[in-house]
Amino acid sequence: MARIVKIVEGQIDFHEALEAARSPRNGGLATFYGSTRDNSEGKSVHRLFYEAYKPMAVAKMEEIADQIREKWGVEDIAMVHRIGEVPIGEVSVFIAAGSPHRVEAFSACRFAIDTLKETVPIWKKEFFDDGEVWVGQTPSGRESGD
Amino acid sequence: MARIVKIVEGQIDFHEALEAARSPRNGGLATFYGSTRDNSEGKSVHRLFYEAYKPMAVAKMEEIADQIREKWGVEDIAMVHRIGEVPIGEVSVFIAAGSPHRVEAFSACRFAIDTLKETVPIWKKEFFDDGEVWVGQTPSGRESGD
Amino acid sequence: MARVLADATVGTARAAAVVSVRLFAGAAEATGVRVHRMSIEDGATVDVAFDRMVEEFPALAALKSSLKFAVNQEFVEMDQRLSDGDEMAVIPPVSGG
Amino acid sequence: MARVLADATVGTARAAAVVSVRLFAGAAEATGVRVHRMSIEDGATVDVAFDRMVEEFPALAALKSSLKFAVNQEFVEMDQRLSDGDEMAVIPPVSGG
Repeated sequence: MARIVKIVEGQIDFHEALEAARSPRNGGLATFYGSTRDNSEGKSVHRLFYEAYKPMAVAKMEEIADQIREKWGVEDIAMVHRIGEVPIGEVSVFIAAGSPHRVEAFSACRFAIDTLKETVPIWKKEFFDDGEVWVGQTPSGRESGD
Repeated sequence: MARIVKIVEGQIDFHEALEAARSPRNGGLATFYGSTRDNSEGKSVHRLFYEAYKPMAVAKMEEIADQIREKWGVEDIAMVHRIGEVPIGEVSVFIAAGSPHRVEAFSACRFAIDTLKETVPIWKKEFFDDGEVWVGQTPSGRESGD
Repeated sequence: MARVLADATVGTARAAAVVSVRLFAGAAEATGVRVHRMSIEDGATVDVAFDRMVEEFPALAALKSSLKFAVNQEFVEMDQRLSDGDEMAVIPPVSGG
Repeated sequence: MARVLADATVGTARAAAVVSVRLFAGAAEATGVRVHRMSIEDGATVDVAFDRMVEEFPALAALKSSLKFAVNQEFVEMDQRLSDGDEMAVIPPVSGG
């Protein structure tokens, strides 16, 4: 029965985030775990690093939570992004949205991660065998797919 | 990197279900927790009881998992439903779907819970101050909203 | 009722099928029965079998419009034919989740 | 460069604004700079400020088409005017999640 919006270094506290989005009035809770994959466009990824413009990133995440409250009346939401080195397979972003009905919980969760990926100033760097790249800003100018 | 489909009595093992849907190749994991609310159509709910036609319910859930594999290529999925007495606020159904990309993870998770609620032979009974009702089969013939 | 019918079936040389009918939730409560073994003509439809159930358990009549049916754990239409050993299920509106 | 400009500004009696420009990810790596304090005419646009940055850090030129800009932690257009004390940010394509 609360809102949690934060950027952390080190592992995300899922329990705390889930508890924020839980409430006896909520029949539905939708979550999303984004984790670092072991490959990207066919290349093996060895490690990942996230950087944030922290105060602006938190402000944009709060803005997303505000939009979610206005659009779907969903107030119980957690949005946590991890920065720094994130080992392969570990979770870099976690969203949880609780609502009396499931449709709103799903819509809120989906909107949160979609909008976060579009508007929140956080950047991911992938390290390969033969180099490294800031995702979305490649020499060819292409942007990342998801 | 597995499929879990089951009906349990007592608390759902979320860790086991999440682990089934996780994989280093999955960048996205969407989950849904359905829990028993403390009210239904304005009336205070004291307790809840779920009954299943267990072998058919498991078969229908497996069928949903098969459809999800065909539709979105999502193989890493957990669908767990709790039956018997479920205390208010505790989780009655848990879905987790992992996929390389988040769109498929969300689609699979949403489809799983939507289809489960429509086709899997499980029934919920709500107990109020002044009576009890099998949800969906009321004297007036109305069906439950979500 | 089922027994009389079974005997009649044998009398006219039609094969008899023993079907177990499972009832759940509101249907089980309305009848007080969860499993009912029934002898019926081999090849009889779910519709016919349900009518026999209603004769025995009149409380089912009021529920009929809301019910679905399964045979051997697959949803079926009312014209599905039954064979010996089939498990038929009376399925009230589902409300899992 | 920034210093020369500031002196010129004073010389023509226009007010000077000190703006701190923050760079991130690929933009920070390309320039080797994360924060750059810059003196500019009060009311100059983000566009003008960025052009000054490019003069100082030519590696930014190649990135320009992919960049967005923020002032005081809000995304802005290139014609946004800057005031003394503003924090301007050079935002490469975001890739969080």
